[in-house]
Amino acid sequence: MISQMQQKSESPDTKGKILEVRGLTKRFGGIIANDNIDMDVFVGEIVGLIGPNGAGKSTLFDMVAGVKPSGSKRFPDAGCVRFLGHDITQLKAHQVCRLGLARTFQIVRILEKMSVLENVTVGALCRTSEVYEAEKKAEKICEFVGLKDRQNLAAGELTIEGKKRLELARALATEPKLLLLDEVMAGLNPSEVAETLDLLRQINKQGITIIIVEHVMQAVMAISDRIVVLDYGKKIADDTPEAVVKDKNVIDAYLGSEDA
Amino acid sequence: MFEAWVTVLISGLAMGAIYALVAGGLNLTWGVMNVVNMAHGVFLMLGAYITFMAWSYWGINPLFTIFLSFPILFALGALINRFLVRRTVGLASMLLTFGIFMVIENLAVVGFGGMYRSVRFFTGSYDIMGVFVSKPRIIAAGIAVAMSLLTYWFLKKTKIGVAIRAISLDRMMAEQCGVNTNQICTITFGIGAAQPAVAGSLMSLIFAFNPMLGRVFLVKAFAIVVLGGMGNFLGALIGGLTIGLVEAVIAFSGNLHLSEAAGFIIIILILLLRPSGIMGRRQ
Amino acid sequence: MRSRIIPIILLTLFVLGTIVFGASCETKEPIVFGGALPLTGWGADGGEYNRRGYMVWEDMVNAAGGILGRPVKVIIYDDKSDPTVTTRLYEKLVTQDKVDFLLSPWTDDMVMAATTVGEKYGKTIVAGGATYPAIWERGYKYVTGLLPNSKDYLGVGIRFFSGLKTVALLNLDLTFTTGFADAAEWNFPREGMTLVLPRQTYTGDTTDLTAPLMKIKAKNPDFIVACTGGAEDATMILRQAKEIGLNPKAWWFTIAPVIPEYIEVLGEDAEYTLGCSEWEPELPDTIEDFSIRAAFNQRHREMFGGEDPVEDAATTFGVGQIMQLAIEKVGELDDEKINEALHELDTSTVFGYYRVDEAGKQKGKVMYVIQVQNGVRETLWPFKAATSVLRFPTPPWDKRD
Amino acid sequence: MIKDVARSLWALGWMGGGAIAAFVVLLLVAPWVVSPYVVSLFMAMFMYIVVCSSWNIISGFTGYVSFGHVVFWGVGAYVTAVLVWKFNYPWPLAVMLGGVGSAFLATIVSYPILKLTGIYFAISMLALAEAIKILTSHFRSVTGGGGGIYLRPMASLNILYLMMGFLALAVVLVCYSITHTKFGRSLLTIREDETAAESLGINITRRKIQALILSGLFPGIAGGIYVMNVCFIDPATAFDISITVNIILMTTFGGIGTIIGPVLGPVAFTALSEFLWASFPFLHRAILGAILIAMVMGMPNGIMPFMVRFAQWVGIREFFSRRREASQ
Repeated sequence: MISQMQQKSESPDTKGKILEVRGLTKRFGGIIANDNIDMDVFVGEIVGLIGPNGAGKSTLFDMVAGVKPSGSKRFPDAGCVRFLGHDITQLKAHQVCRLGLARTFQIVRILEKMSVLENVTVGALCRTSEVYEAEKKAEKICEFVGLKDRQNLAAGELTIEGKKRLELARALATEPKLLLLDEVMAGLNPSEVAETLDLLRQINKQGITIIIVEHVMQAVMAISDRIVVLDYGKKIADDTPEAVVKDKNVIDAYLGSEDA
Repeated sequence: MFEAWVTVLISGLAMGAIYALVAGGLNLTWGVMNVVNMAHGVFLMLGAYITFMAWSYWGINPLFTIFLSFPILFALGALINRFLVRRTVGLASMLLTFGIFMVIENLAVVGFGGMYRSVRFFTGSYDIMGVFVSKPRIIAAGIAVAMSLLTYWFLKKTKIGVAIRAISLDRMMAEQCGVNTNQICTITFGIGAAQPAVAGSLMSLIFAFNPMLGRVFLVKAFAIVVLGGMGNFLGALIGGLTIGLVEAVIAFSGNLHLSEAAGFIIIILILLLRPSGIMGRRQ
Repeated sequence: MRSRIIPIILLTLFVLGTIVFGASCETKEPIVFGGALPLTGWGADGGEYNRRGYMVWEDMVNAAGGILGRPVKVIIYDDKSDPTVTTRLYEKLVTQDKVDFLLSPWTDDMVMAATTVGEKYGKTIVAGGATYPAIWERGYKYVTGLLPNSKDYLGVGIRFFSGLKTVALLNLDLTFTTGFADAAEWNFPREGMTLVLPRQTYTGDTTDLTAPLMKIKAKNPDFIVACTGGAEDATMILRQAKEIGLNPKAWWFTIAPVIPEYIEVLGEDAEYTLGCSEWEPELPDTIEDFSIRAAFNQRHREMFGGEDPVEDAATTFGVGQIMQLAIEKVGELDDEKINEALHELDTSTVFGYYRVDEAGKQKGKVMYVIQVQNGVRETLWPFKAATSVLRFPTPPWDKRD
Repeated sequence: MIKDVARSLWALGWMGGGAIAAFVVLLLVAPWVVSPYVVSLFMAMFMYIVVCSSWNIISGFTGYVSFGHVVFWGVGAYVTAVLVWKFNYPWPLAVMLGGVGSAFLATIVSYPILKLTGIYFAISMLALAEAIKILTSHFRSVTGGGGGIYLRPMASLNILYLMMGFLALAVVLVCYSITHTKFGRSLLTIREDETAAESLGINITRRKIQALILSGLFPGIAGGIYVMNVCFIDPATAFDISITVNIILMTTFGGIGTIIGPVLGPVAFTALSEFLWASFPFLHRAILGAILIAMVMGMPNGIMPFMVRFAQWVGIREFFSRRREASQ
């Protein structure tokens, strides 16, 4: 099913660079949430984005995905974001989504009163205007992420694991080229984490690039090709997992707050 | 000309103070309890009739009748909350209060008759160097402002007041902190009914009224609550005064139609510019 | 679940009830007259007085042996003060109840609605309680009027003060009061009066008239005509005028001064105010031919706990009388002929003279100029019927005792 | 999208199709069977079905509760009345243009006003309706001012009744089919969570504007038909806040956010109030109020839950539920 999706989408950027963040800055009043961040993501990668609480990870996600960060009316104060060669800095979330960038939310934003299948259908409607077709596709995706047996439940009735999975399914349904995952493993037990990692690897294998914010450190280390570390809104490291754990800045930043 | 302007402005402010009192009660039921109270107008009307009857049958000074209308309507409001409103939420509570409105207004028409009444007690004005200040309106406005400030003080400084504000911010949290939300909501609804009743008592001095009295003020009261910021009591006072003033200025420099339309247009504009009201918390 | 079945059943019953509701009253013998009045809603007071007029008429006609030897039956429905309901009820009266004749509803909007139905079915209506000229300017064939239209209604008062030069006009923006204000503006130049500033229109929701009254005060007119809808807005105008010391030589109000509670609500502030009345219970017979007025007054008192009839009761009694006279003149229940007769009649009723032009507009009715003096409405004009003389000019508020 | 509409209509099946056919037959037959009084009562009922269903598009499906929906009805009525009165337009055209007028109003106010959410949107609509009422009263040369506009009767009751009946049917079918299209799904998503909706590629601003325009269009036509029937309109009637209150009451009573709720609500309410009014002339409002209180206390979610169960029992599920079950 995923391969079908890939056939429709255009071939990735020849340079292999899918996302390019340059000098991105965002202030809330006096607080600088993101300070002059540069970041590149290449096609097919899984990039982990980590940092202590309040490091600015979710704000970065919001701005990349075109969601106005909560408490703010404007997009970034400075800097730019390029996705597949398009400047998407000032684009809104729905436009970014149509370009092929999907995300999940730290605090799940599922449509509680709708059924699981309907939730996924809404995502699928991003690429078609036929509800019937979208439903067919949603069913396949539900099967792929393992929600098939629960697809007619009201989404609000799902467990936290189910909800996280649903968000992932819904994001997949929009046929993304880049997937931003905000703590999809928080609150899951080790076996559920393992299942999710497996799922992410499968998704990645279909050619979808993934950026993942996560507190479950072992999981990030296990899955990421590369890790970017933020602290107080600044990028302090950008390297392979092995190198990052040895980085002095990173150890300082996490000292005492390491929770994994 | 100067005197004329001052006369008009004072009159507008006086009307604004009365709007504010009506809106203040709504702010409690709506801003705190999240009940869109369609019965608000009938509480006001009942207050007016209590004053009228106390004055015409027993000759009680109408200003003292607020000590009658406040407790009576407080009790009625508390009972309505205890037995009816408390059990509903959201749009259902709006339907419910509309039912209450229909019952009370209809019974009032049957009981009091549809004819106009008025309390003839203070008429005329104080003439201060060519500025005319209406006696009934300024006295009513004074009491209205005092009442609004008293409520403000009550909410800021007393234990019950703090509990009420806590509920308006986060009901669950208040419950967690040991607030008996049911009891406090009953008190809130009681005050929310007693405040417009006092306003009604004051209006009986100003207007000729019949059982439909409350309808005129309901729309404006809703608008003022939003204008001042839901759950913000000083905001309702300022919102009321602002609307009263704006209406007076435009009525004098333009005409009455434009002034009433302007009141509503300003509400829309302020909401667009400051979506949580002039004094509201930023979202 | 079981307990929830009951509401469903109830709802179904209500739906069926509505459909079944429609069983008409079956009486062949009497001549049936039907109409709708606002018995609830904002017009409830006027509607009730109107109903009394019809009731007394029915009672008295039947006591006197009916019309053409047949008794009379009056059906009155409640239109809830809503013209849409009026339309529906008149449709019902004509097609379902199959009444022989229609009676007039109360006030202009309802008359508009009812006469539209009447026109459609060729059922004539003598409009009581309506003055809006548009009612007769629509080219309808089956409507005549009992009251003078608003141009005459206002004209009486304005002609009475013909000598005054400057005038200000206040206007409540309802249908009939707007009609009054238009009529006032039409009349002013004909009597040599000039408006000192454009008419000041206020709405039913207006709570503060300081601004327009201050504007009027700055122009200091001799005469103020206030096209008010009732005691409520007249009270506000007079009280606020007193507060700011607005002192014209004369105050003229529409409607308000004849409303029973007007004097009660305003007390001494109502003194000197003028208005016009369509009818007064105690008037010498010299002015109009009130042959059965005394009987009407007495029967009304008997039937309604000793209360004196008011203008609105006399209106509907008059409507009944006119219908009766027309039917008796024709001698049969033929709608066309009776409609013709209604256009030709030149007669008088309890309410006053009745004579209409081709359009059906009333032109025979005499209006009375009244003034509140010592807490009582006194008639000033026509002079033959006068009970008192004009108190003029109105003293300034601070010079009254 | 067209395919979806067709498919959804097909999905009504023989039962739904039969219901529609039965409705059309009853609609056509009624004037010969019942009295004009009942016909005009039905007409009032259809009018409320139209306005309630339209209100439901923006307030029930999209979650933007409007406290001023009467404004669209009133503007439609006024546009029709003015076109017929001043410009002698043929009345059917004027009625249609009434709908265009109200949709135009919805278009111009939509962008700013839909930036507000929740109660702020509700109050802005309320203020809009009041402001337009006063302005209508003020600009006398165009609108006839407070005196209103009177027209000659041009169309017969039965014609107008049929128009209103078919309009009601059309609106209900439109509401039904949009819930089966991408557009309808987008609205439901917006109601649940705007941020999520946007992140799923839904242009929320555009969708909300479209919803408001659609929601403003039909009441305008209904207002036009109304004014042709009563032949009189003034600002106090055209922008009467109690119409908005009735819309909210009836729809909530029937079940907000459903297809059949805004149909059941007006029917039940009209029938109930008519019955009470005939039986208790002076206390009918109090009794209606008491019944309302009793119903809210007994069934806080409106009559919908019962109707849904009833429907499940009968076996027609599709029309009652806003959540479409997997139909295959």
